[in-house]
This record gives sequence, structure tokens and C-alpha cells, in this order.
Amino acid sequence: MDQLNNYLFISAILFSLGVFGVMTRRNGIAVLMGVELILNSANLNFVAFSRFGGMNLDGHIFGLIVIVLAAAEAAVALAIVINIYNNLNTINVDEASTMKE
Amino acid sequence: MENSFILYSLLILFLPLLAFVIQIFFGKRLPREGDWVSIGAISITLILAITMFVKMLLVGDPEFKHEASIVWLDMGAFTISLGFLVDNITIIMLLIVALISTCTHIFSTEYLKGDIRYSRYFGYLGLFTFSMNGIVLANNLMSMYMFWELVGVSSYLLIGHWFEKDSAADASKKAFLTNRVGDIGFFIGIMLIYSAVGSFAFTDVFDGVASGMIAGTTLTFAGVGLFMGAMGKSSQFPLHIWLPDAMEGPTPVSALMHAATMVAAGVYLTVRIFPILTPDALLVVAYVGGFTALFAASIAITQTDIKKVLAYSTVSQLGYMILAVGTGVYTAAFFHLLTHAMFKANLFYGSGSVIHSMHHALHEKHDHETDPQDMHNMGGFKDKMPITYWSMLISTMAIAGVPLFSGFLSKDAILAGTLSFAQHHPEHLLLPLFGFGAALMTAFYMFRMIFLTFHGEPKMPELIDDIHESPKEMTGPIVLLGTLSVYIWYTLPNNLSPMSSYGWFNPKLDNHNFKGGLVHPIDSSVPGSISALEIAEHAHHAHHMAMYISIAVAAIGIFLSWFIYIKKGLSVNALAERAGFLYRWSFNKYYFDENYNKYLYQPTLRLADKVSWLDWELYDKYFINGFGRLTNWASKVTGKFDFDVIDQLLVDGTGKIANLIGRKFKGVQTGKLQNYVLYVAAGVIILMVIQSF
Amino acid sequence: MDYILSWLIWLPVIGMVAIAFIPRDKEVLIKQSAAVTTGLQFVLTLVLWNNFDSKDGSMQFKEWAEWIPSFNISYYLGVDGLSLPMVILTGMLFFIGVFVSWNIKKAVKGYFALFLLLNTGVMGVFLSLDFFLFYIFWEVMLLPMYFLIGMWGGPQREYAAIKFFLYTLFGSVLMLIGILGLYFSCGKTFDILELTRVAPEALSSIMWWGMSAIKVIWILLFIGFAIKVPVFPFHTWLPLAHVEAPTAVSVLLAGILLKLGVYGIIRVNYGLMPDGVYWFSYALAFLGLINVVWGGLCALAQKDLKKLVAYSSVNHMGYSLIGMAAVVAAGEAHGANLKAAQAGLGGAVFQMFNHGTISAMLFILVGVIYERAHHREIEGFGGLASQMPVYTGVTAVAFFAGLGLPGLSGFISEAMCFIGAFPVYKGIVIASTIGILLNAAYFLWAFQRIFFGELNEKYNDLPEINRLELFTVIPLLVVTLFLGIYPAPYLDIISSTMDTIIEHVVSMATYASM
Amino acid sequence: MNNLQSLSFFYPELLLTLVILFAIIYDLLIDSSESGKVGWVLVFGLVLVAIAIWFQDSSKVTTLFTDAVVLDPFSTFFKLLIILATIFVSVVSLYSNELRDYRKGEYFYLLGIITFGLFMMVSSIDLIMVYVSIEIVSIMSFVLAGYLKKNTRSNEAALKYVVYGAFSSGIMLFGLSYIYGLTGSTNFFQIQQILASSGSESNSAILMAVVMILAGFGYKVSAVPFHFWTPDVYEGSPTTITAYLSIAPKAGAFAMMIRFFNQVLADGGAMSGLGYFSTTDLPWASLISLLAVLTMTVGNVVAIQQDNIKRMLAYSSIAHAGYMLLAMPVMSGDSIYAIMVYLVMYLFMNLGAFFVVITIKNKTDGETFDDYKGLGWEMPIVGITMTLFMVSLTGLPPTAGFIGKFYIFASLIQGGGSFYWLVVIGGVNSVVSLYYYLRVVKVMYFDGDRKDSLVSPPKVLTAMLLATAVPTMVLGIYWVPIAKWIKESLVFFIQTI
Repeated sequence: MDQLNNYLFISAILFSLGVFGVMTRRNGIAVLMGVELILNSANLNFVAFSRFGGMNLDGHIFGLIVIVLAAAEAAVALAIVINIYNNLNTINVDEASTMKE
Repeated sequence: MENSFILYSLLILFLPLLAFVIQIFFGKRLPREGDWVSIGAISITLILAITMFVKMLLVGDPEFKHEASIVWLDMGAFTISLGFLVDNITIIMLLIVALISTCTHIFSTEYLKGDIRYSRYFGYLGLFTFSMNGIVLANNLMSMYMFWELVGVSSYLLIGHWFEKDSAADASKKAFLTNRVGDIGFFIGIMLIYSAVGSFAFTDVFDGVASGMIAGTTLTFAGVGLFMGAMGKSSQFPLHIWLPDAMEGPTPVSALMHAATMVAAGVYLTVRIFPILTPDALLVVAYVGGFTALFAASIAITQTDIKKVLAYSTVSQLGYMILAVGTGVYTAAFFHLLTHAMFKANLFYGSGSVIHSMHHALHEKHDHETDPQDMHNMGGFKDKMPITYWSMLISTMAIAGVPLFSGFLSKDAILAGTLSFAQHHPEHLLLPLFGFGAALMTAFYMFRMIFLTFHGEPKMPELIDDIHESPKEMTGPIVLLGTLSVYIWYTLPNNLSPMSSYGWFNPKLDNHNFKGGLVHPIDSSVPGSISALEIAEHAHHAHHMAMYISIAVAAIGIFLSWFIYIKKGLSVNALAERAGFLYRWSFNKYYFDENYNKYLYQPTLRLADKVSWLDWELYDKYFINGFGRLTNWASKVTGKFDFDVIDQLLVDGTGKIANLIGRKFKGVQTGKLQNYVLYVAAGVIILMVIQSF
Repeated sequence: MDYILSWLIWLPVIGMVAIAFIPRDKEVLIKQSAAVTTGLQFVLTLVLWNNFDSKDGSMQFKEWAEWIPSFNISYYLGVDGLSLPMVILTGMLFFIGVFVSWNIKKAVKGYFALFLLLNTGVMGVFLSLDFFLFYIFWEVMLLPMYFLIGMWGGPQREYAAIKFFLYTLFGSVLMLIGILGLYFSCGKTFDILELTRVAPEALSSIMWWGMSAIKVIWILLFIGFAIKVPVFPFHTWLPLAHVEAPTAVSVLLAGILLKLGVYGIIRVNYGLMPDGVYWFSYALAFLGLINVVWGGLCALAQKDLKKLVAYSSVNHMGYSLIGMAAVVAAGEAHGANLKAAQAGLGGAVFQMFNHGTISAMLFILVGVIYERAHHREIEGFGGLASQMPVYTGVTAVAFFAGLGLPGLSGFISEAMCFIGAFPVYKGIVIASTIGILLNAAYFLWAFQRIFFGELNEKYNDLPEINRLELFTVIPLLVVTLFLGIYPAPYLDIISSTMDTIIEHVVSMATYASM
Repeated sequence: MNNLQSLSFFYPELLLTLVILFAIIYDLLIDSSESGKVGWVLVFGLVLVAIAIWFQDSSKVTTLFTDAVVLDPFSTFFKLLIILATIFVSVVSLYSNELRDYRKGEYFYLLGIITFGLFMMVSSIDLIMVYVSIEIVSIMSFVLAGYLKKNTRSNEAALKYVVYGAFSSGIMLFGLSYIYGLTGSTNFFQIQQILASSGSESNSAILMAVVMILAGFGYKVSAVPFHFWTPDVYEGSPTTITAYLSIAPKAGAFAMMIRFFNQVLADGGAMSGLGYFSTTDLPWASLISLLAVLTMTVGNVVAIQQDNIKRMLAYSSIAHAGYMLLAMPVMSGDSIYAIMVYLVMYLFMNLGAFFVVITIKNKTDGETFDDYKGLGWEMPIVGITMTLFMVSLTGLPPTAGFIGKFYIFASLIQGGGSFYWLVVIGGVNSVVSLYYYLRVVKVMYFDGDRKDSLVSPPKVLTAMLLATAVPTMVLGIYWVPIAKWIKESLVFFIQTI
């Protein structure tokens, strides 16, 4: 059990870092990296639960699928950021705020 | 026989209405603007009324009574019937109305000649006559109330006949509203009675009262409520304020409505409902009446406008009648109503005649400033207008209570009743004092009016040449009514003595019984009340004493008037000065209008403004719209929160703080580290939660 | 005769569709179509009256068709003595309304289409016996009204329109909740007649938040209706809406739409919650009193003639409320005073009709003067009596009708309301008789300021009321006068139904402790 | 049922896949200027798929692909709904000027892929499928939101969407991982079993996990406080996509949420009419009630301030999500039924409203209130239909919107006294919403000059307006067939272990 807790601890830290990154970084790429961190923290959880929780392999499968989806998402997200860069010459998230109340 | 009375009543009721309808729709297009339609209709009613009167005399039955009613409104259990009650009182009253109304119609043809709303004026007269007859004929409170209101409207319309004048418009509104105040009481009284008795008809109500369905305080309140209606219509204190102002109407109207008939409706009502008035209610009636009699007389003393004098005199005389009802001698009140109708209408015609000629005279001189009604502009008209003068003098003597004239008889009956009441109830000594005091003042101010108008030197000599006697359409009614102010018409055929009122009208007390006469008082329905006979006997005993006092009082009044205004034994101005505030109070009608205005009308209007402000500016604007504004505000705040707080402050803010701290420490790393720790801590908390299982 | 009620409701829709196909520049044709449609409808209402059996206090000419079976919703129509006069009034006022709006210039097509849609809504509410249907028609009225005020109204029209809409919608949302509450607690039916049978018992055993369901639902429905009446303190939409609305719409608003509130209370609250009637009756009378006094005082203070008339509606509907409350007099607690109950309820229902004709007349007359002088400031006139004698005469009658003069219908209903309510609510009735005075005060004062005095020189070429306008006023005047003199035809229609309602309220009340 | 066997029940999805593939290939073959034809391909294909679904016998509920997805009437209903929305949007997309300058082939087959994702969403009963389907839909939506490559607002919308979307689905994933950790399974029914049998000591963890999962659902249905992306994305995206986003993913997310709450967190007894019975003793009902109230209130209240109609409709769609959420806590058969009815009604009226926005944008290239001045006179059909949609969105009879609200309110009231306050708040909210909906009407009719010349939109757009307006009207008066169909669809797979 202790080992599971260690993994959970790490994943929680990763999760927190991810949230922090998403919230604070201006750079679009960095924000996306924050997202990746969150996804990976979840992955870590899945794998850890699967390995140490004495459970089936569902967790592993879940992890794999998430990796695939994360890659797809990252691809699309990066494409969007590039497009933003093309149009606005910046990848600063703050500057993309023409729409507000 | 029975049918003919009802039929006549129907005709009498509806003919004037017909005239009204014709006048309103076609009057302008008819020759002579259709005045003949109205006169024709009213003359027929007069003939019918006389026929009924004669028939009544022939029947000679004091118990004579016919009733007919139809169900007017039927909800199953709740019904309202309308109907006629034809008895001696009704017929006499019908005759008064028809007679004065006919006179007024004829008088008006001359008085209002050339008026732009001539036909409409006659129409309104018809409407009035219709409604007045309705009151007279009503056999139940509901229809009486309805006609009561209609009379109010016709009064409103006629007072406001010359509505271009603001004063006339004001007066008409005032009359209607003041009457409505009384009507509220009337209506509450009706509701009190109906909710107890379950019927509006007089007979049912009397029976109900007799059987105790309604008694005690409730009955008193009901009586006082009904009496409030009478107070409004008969212009009793404190609702007297409208009648003097009503003189803004054409003078014939004043004669018809505001002297003889409409204002008498209140008295008529109290006479009708006398059987249900409890002793307490009667006391209220008596005091209101008595006080009004004295109070109004005291105002009349100082008025300079000839019509105002007569108006206050009317108020005072009505007070008399009310006083009589209150003290129990209600047939005396009705008797006074009858005589008063004649002489007061005549006085108004007389004053109308004077004003008419003043008007013409002033017109000749192109003088539009001088007030044609101010007695200070008159004087010495005696020779110029002899018919008017003599007729008015007769009527004045009648009202002053000089023997040989009608007023003497009726006034005497009232005073006797009052006196006897005080004899049996010494604590109410004030009542006869009111009566005699008012009688004194009446004699004084009436002769003052005669002296100022007809005697002495002309105050405006330049006018005197243009003062002429009025045409015969006007003098005719004056002469007629002047004649009717002589006592003999009221004592025939049984009695020729001017000192006793016993005649076709009043019964003679004979061996503890009423004998002769057509108007017998009936016993009150209120259980435990003193019987009519007893009242009559008490009054009879006080009769002589009252007569002597009243003659003396009248004589003193007339003498004083002569002494001051003819003999000039006392300077009027000096008197006024010496009397000081008394004079000013009287002259200014005790500041009633001012005080009502200050403490009643204005506060009400202010209240209305406040309420409206509250409603619109406060309640609606802030409370109701407040919801809208609140939503809007919430919307803005939420919108702001959305963007400013969540997006800018929380999301960007964290970054900003990080940046700021970073810059401060010249190394991004340090700043981030601190935030880092914060978020790690948050993560640890999550972990700890998980560890808890 | 079989589908006469359906015809009444859908005829305007047919007219509306017809108008939709007329090109928008053929204005006269549009107006004529509207006139024909409403005229036909009016005739139909008279036919309905002619065939109506006034001895029968129950629903007549019933029509039933299945609609949404899963919710037990049906297309159910019927008419009784309570709704028939309102139906006739609706037919009459809409017919007259077409002529009142004859001079509309802007977007004639849209105006009359919406006008007819409104007609359907109003008619539908009066004839529905299914609560769901009732609610639909109730709401159908809102949108046309919004447009009619917002598009063809005065300067503040948009504000007035949205305010009217929001206010009424608020009420009807509460009503919807009440309706649903009834549906689920009374055996899943929307049939008003069925609910009338079932609800009094079914509701009395249910408690919500420690309160009887009767109270909760009564309040929900009452607020919905009270806003329409309007009962103080839900009245502030009214002056605004009336003032801003075009004349014909004010006429309809005051003449019919306000009646829906009272109608709803009697039909629904009284029918479904007799216990609630007992519980609420004092409050009802008291609200009536406030309406009378508050409305009267507000009217007295108004400077705008139309606003004065609008507040007079608040004042007049107060009488109806007071009269309505009298229905409890027939109960044992008040000595089974059937007379009072009949007088009160009958008076209230009569007052609905009378206020309908009288206020319609008043608004038309205000419209007439506004058309000519282009303002409605009472102080801004003066002396018009000599310039426009016919107009003055007609207005005088209307004003006198408004102030409850005997001989005109308003008096009878007001008197009946008072007389009926008096045995139960002595204090309230006595206090509210002040309304008699206030009524007279504000009408006469306004009358004086407008018509009396020297003629304002601005207006010495003001044209007299014309034939078309007279044509719109005179019928109302005649009805007012006729019913004032001879109310029997009206009372014949309603009296059996009133008895049914009174009987129902009294006998179904369980006097459950609420 | 194993994978191969499952395929025979999966043919509508396979057909859809074929259609998408065909579209991709077809797009490669044709010229850019003709790329609109791909749209017709999609529409035609979707019609075929719809027919396939319609004739597929879903009455025998069954699980496919080793319990990953189910085939039941409930999912069939949503699939048809989604197809309908997609067809509407596809057709209108062909006539939207916004997209004129772009190659549209991609656009349409991305729509097709979203449809596929949504199919998965409405039928998944496995946490993995849940996540995968959400991601499929999301990723395609990101692309479509940013489809107007040269439009910075569209770019911005896409960026915001992608960050928010990825972030929330990340959080959801984290929550899912805990659920997995707690129960050791990803299958709905097994999870339910284990949760039901475990004691209350793990409640705090479940609560946290479910809140995190709610973040994902909330993001999809745009419930407060996970709604922040909605206004910006709706405003920036091509209007057609906005219209689509406001309907289809929302419907899918609701289907998913209903399944999740009903089968994981409750005992699934709702269908039998017994109402909600929580697997755990955690207060899901209150939590969702709170969410619902917040959602509709914020949506309505903030909508009042908007000057941009698209943005206003975005907030309005938040509010409508709130109304639907309102029925969730009751969790009775009737409440789910009500949500389904509402979705149908909402589909027509909301799509209709967006179609009007598209029509107007085609004409004036603007979407603020000012652009609508006097429009009612100039374009009568547009004016009247827009009025109808606005009235319907407010929920006034006799329109579809009222029926939706009626069902929602009715289910709440039937749920008992504890839900009355929700009804009152819902009612008051619809009064508030009247204000901004009517503002559109006001601007169209009361403001601006009345023009005498008439302008008519393209015929197809008019037809689409009518195609949404007529049901909006008719369903407000007679909705028995729809109600019946929904009632029959209200069967979903319940596995008893």
C-alpha cells in the first residue's frame, strides 16, 4: 500500500503542477504542456491502481488509450496555436482576448 | 281609484323625464328651443298633482295609502323591488314640487332668455323634477337613494349651468361632493338596515324595527347614517357649505332646488324614516338641526349678497325643520317644509327679479364690474318694482313669523314642539334656545334684506332709472307664491284663526285623539318610544307660550332691523367694529370654507399626491422596477465576475502575482517556487483525502 | 349550434389568416376583414346568448375532444352564466375595437392580425374548461398585447410593453406551478369541472412545508390572477400599460383583460378551493378596500387623463373584490345569509361587465380628445364644454357612470357588492364607502378642469366628436344606461350560475384546519 | 457479446464510418469550389444512417464489444436526435457566407466524425468509452471552432476551447482514475455494485471524484461553473458550428450524464418509476440541483447584458442546460422523459434561432442587436420565425419551448414538495429570460425604420427556417406522437449482476 501511496502522491503533484501550469503560463505551448501533465498524472493513477490495487488490466488499457488521445489532442492544439501565431504573431494566451463582456 | 293614483304618479314621474330626453336630443332644433315642451310637460304634472291633491282632500282619510312595486332586480334570494308609496304626505310633496317647478319653468323663460344653453337648461329642470318626484314617490330606501343621487346630479348640472365661470364650476362640484359625503352615511345606513331586516321597503323596515330585528345602537347608527344623507341634501352643519355656493346657479334654480324642493328632500327623508329613529338618533338630529338653524342665521346677518342671505336663511330654516323632527313633532317639520317652500321660493324669485333688473341696468351702463347681487349696490327699489317688493315683503313676514302669514303657523308648531321637548327633558334646554335665537335673527336679517334692497336711498343712483319691474312671466309666479304665503291657505276649510294651525293639513287635538287634518303623526316603530299622541299633546300644551315668545322675538328682530337700517339709530359700521371678531367670523361664514380647504381638501389632495408618488415614483420605480434593476445589476456583476474575477483575477492574476514576485526577486524561479509550493500543498491535500481510506 | 364555442374561438384566427394573405397596402380591406370577423363573432355571441338556458346553472354547449391523452389534456369548452356575459362583452368590445382603431396608420396589417389573435386568446380563456387549454389561451394573449402596446403605443411604449409582459408572465408562471400542483395532487386531470369536484377534498389532506396545499395553490393561482385584476400591490403595470397603449388596446385591456383576473379567481380559486375562499376571504375584502382607496387617491392625483382612467380601473376592480369576498356569507359561520352572498358575488360579476363597458367608454373618449389635442394633460384643457357639447355630454354620462350614478349600470353592481359584503365585513365595507366619495371627486374634478371654465383659446377650433367615434361609444352608452335601468337581463343570465357557485363553495368547504 | 458478434448490431455506426470515409475520399477528388458537395454526401449518408437506425430493432437491449457500449432505445433516440441536428446544420452550412471562402470538405466530414463520437457518447457504459467518446467529440469540435482560419476570433475561440476542453477532460480523467482506483473496474454496472456494497468511509473520495467527473460533464453541457468557455467559443466559432455545439454535444452529454448518474450513482430503478435511490448516501440530488439553479440563473442573468446576439444565445444555451439539469435530481422516469422532451423541443427552437442569426449575418455581416433593427419589416418570414423562436425559448405557449418546460416542471412537481423551490426558481428564471429574448423582438420590430422593400433570404435557408419553425409551433400544440416515441425510447440497458 505504501508504494501505491507514493505513486498517488507523485500523481497528485503532477496534477497540481499541471493545473498550475494551465492557470499561470502565458505561452500557449506551456499551457498545453500543463494539460499534458494533468493527463499524465491521471495515467499514472490508472497504472498505479492497476498494478498495486490488485486489479485487472483495465487501468493499463486506459492509460494507453489516454496517451493516444493526448497525442491527438496535442496535435490539434498545436495546430491551433500555430494558426494563432500566423494570425497574431504571438502565442501568448493573454493576447487572444478580443471577446469579452 | 287606487289605480288612478298610481297612474297619475307614474305620469308625474315620467313626464318630466320625457321632457328632459326631448330637450337633450332635439331641444336646440325646436322652435323657442323647446321650452314649451318642458313647460307643457310640467304643467301636466301640475294638473295631475292638483287632481291628486283634490282627490286626496275628497277622500279625507289620514290613513290613506297606496303602494305598488315591481321586482327590479332578482338574484333568487336577493331581490330589490322598486315601487311607489302614495299617501297624503307624498301627494302634498308632489304638489309642492309640481307647483314650484312649474313656476320656475315659467319664471325661467324670461330670466334665462337668450342663454346659450337655454334648451339644455330646461332639460335639466325636467331631469331634476323627475328625480325629485322619484324621491317623493319612493316606497323603499334603495330607490330613494337612487333618486337621491340623481337629484344630486341635476343639481350639479344646474349649478354648473354657467360653467364658464370658475366659481360656478367649483360650486357644482362642491355641491355634489358634499352631498356624497352625506350619501356615504345614507348608504351605510341602508346597508345596516338591509343586513338586519332583509328588505328596503319602508313598511318592512318599520315592521322589522317594531319586531326588534334591528335595535339598540345598531338602529341608532342606522338612523344617524340615514340622517347623514339628509344632512348632505338639506345642508346641515357641518355639510352646509355647499348650499351658499350653489347660488352660483341661475336664480330660478335656487328657488326651485336650493330653497323649496331638493334641499327639503333631506327633511322629507327624515320625516319618512322618523318611525325608526331611536331617541338617541333623534337627539343627534335635533342638535344638528337646532345648531344649524342658529348658526346659519348668524351668518346670514352679515352677508351682503342678496342670494347669500337667502341661502343661509334656507340653511337655517332647514335646520328648523330638522330640529322639529328631532324633537318629535315631525309633522310640524313637514308643515314648515310646505310653507317654507312657498315663501322661500318666492323670496328667491323676488331676488331673481331684483338681480335681473340690476343686471339689465348695469348692462345699460356697460358696467361689468359691479356685482348685481350685492345689496350695497341696491336700495330704494320699492317704487320701481312694486310687485316684487310687496310679494317679497309678504314672504319676509311669513319667514319672520309674523302672524297672519303661513310661516307663523309652521314655525310656531316647531317652536312649540321644541319647547315642550325641553319641558320634558330639561337637560335639552339648548334646543328651544337655538330655535328662538334663530327666529330672532331670522326676523332681523330678513328685514335687513328688505330694507337694504327696497328702502332708503339708492346706493347707486345712476342705476335707479334703469331699474324696472320684471315682465309678467316673472312677476306671475312671484305674485302667486306671495299669495300662498298667507296663512289662510293652510288652515282652510276648518279654521280661520291665524293663531291656530288646525286645518286641512294639521289635525286638531280633541279628547286625546287626532281629529280632522290629513297629516297625522304616526307612532315611532322603535319599541318603548313615546307615542305620537303624547308628543302632540305635550306640544299642544306648550303652544301658547311658544306663540307668545315667538311673536315677541319676531317683533324684536324686526324692530332692531328697522332701528338700524331705516332709523339709522345705530351705525352698522360701528356695530361691526364693536362686535369685532364676531362680525368677522359671521361675515366670513366662520371660515368654514377656508378651514375645510386647509384641513380637509388640501390634505386629501396632498395625500393623493403622496399616495400617487408612493405608488409610481417609489413603489413602482424602486420596488417593482427594482427587481429588474437587481437582475440587471446581478447580470452586470456576474458578467464582470465571469470576466474580471474568474478570468482576469484568478486566472491571469495568479500569473500576474507570479510575475510581480518574480520581478521583485529578479529571478523567475523563486517566485514560481512559492506558487509551486502552494499548488503542491493543494495536491497533497487531495492525497491526504485519498489516504483516509 | 354544436360547435358554436369553437367557432367563437377560431373565427378570429380565420380572420387573421385571411388578413395575412391580403397585401399590406390594401389597408381598407384589412380593416373591413377585421370588422367582418369580429362582427360575425359578436353576432355569434348573441346567438349563443339567445340559445343559452339561463335556468341552468351548469356548463352548457360543452365540447370535448381528446388532445394529449398522456397528460389527460383535452380540448374542452363550455359556457355558463359566469362566462357568457364575458363572452358577449368580448364580442362587443372587439367589434367596437376595430372601429376605434380605424385610424391606425402604422402597419395596419400587423395590427389587425395581432388584434384578432388577441381576440382568440381572450375568448379561449373564457370558454376553456381544461386547465391546460386555459393556460395556453391565457399566455397567447401576452404576445399580441406586447406588440400592440409596444408598436402602436405612446412614447414610453416599449417600456410599458415589456413591463406588462414581465409582470404578467411572472404571474402566469406561478399559475402554471399551481396548475401542475393541482394536477398531481388531484388525480392527474386538467379538467376544471372534474377538478372542481375532486380538488376540495383531495387538497385538504396534503401538506407542503407545514402549510396546507390549499393555501399554497390558492396563493400561487391568486397571484397569477391578481396581477391581471390588478390587485394592489400587483397593479403598477396597469397605469403604464393603459397610458401607453393605443386607444383600442386600452379599451380591451381595461374592458376585458382585467376581467380575466376576476373571472379566474371565481372560476378556479372559488371552484377548486372552497376552503381557501374561507381562509382568504378577509384578505380578499381587505385587498379590495386597498384597491378602492389607493386607486381612488392615485386617480385623484393624476394629471394625465388616461392615467386617471387607468387608476379608476384599480379603484373599480376593488369593488369587485369586495363583492366577491361576500360569498362566504352563505356559509353557516355567517348565518347562511344567502342574500348577501348572492348580492356580493352577483355584484362582483356584474361589476366586471359594467366596468368593462364603462372603462371602455372612458378610454375611447380619452382617445377622442387625444386624437384632437395631441395631449392628455387634464390641466391643459378647459372650457371644452362650449366647444364640443356632444362630446361633453357623452363624456359626462361616461364619467357619471364611472362614479356610480344610479340609473347607470355601475351603480347597481357597486351597491350590490357593498350590500353583499356588508354583513360579513362591516368595517371594511364602511371604510371602502369612502371610495364613493373619491370616485366622485376624481371624476368631477377632472371633468371640471377639462370641460368647465373659460375655453382655452388654443382649442377654439377643436372639432366635435365625429360619427365613427360616436358609433363606438354610443352602443356602450346604451348598454350602460339600459342595464342601469333594467339589470334583469344580465342578472337572469348569471343568477343560476351564481347560485351554483355559492352552493359549491359553501357545501364543499370542509373547514379543514389549514 | 464479443467483438465480432457485436458488429452485426453496429451497422449504423459502420455505415456512418463508410460515409465519412467516402466523404474524405470524395473531397480529395473534387475541386475546392465544389467542396460543398461533400456536404450533400454527408447529408445523404446521414439520412441513410438514420434509416438504418430507425429500422434497427433496439427493443432487445444488448451490450456490445464486451460491455463497452449498449444498444437500447434510449441511445437510438439520441442518435436520431443527433442526426437530425447534424443534417440541419450541414444543410445550413452550405449556405452560410462565413464558410464561403474555405474548402468545406473537411468541415463536413469532421461533422460526420463528431456524429460518430456522439453515437459513442450516448451508448457508452464504460469509463474508457466515456472518455474516448468525449475526446473524439471535443477534438473535432476544436478544429471546427477554429475552422475560419483567417478569422482571429475563430482562432481565439479554438484556442480557448482547446485549453478549456483539454483541461476539463483532464480533470475528469483524473476523477475517473479515482473511481477506477476505488472500484477496480471501468464498467458502469460493476462500479455500481461495488459502490453500493462499500460503506460510507470512502464517501469523501467518491465525492471528490464525482465532482471532478462533473467538471467534464459540466464542460460538455456548459453548466456553471464549467461554462466559461461557452460564450467566447460560441461567439468566435462559425455560427453553424455554434448552432451545432449548442445542440448535439449537449444532447450527447446529457445522455451520458443520465446514464452515469442513473447507473453508477443510483440503483437504476428510475425506469421502473420508483425514482431516485442513491447508491451511496451522498447528496447527488442537492448537488445537481445547486448546479442547475446556478446554471440557469447565471445564464439568464448574464444574457441580459449581451449586445451580441450570438453571445446572448450562448448564455441562453447555458440557461437551457440549467433547465434540463433541473430535472436531473428527481431521477425518476418522468424526469428523464422530461429532459428528452425538452431536448427535442430545444433542438428545433435553438437551431432555428441560430439559423436566423446565420441568415442575418449573411445579409448584414453582423450579429449585434443593431444589425437586427427594423428587420421584422424588411424580412417578414425571418422576423416572424425569430419571434416564434424567441417566444419558444422563453417558454410561452403555444410553442414547443413551453411544452419542454411544462414537462420539466411537471416532473419536478411530481417529484414532490422538496423540488417545488426548483420550479419556482425555474419559473422566475423564465420570466427573466423573457427580457432578453424579447429584446430581439423589440429590436426587430420597434427599432429602426420600417422599410417597405422586402428582402428574402435564399430559398433553402427559408426552408430551413420553416423546417425548424413549423415544428416549434406544431409541437407546442400537438406533440402526442413525439411524446409517445420518447416514452417508448425511455428504456435503457440495465445490467443486473
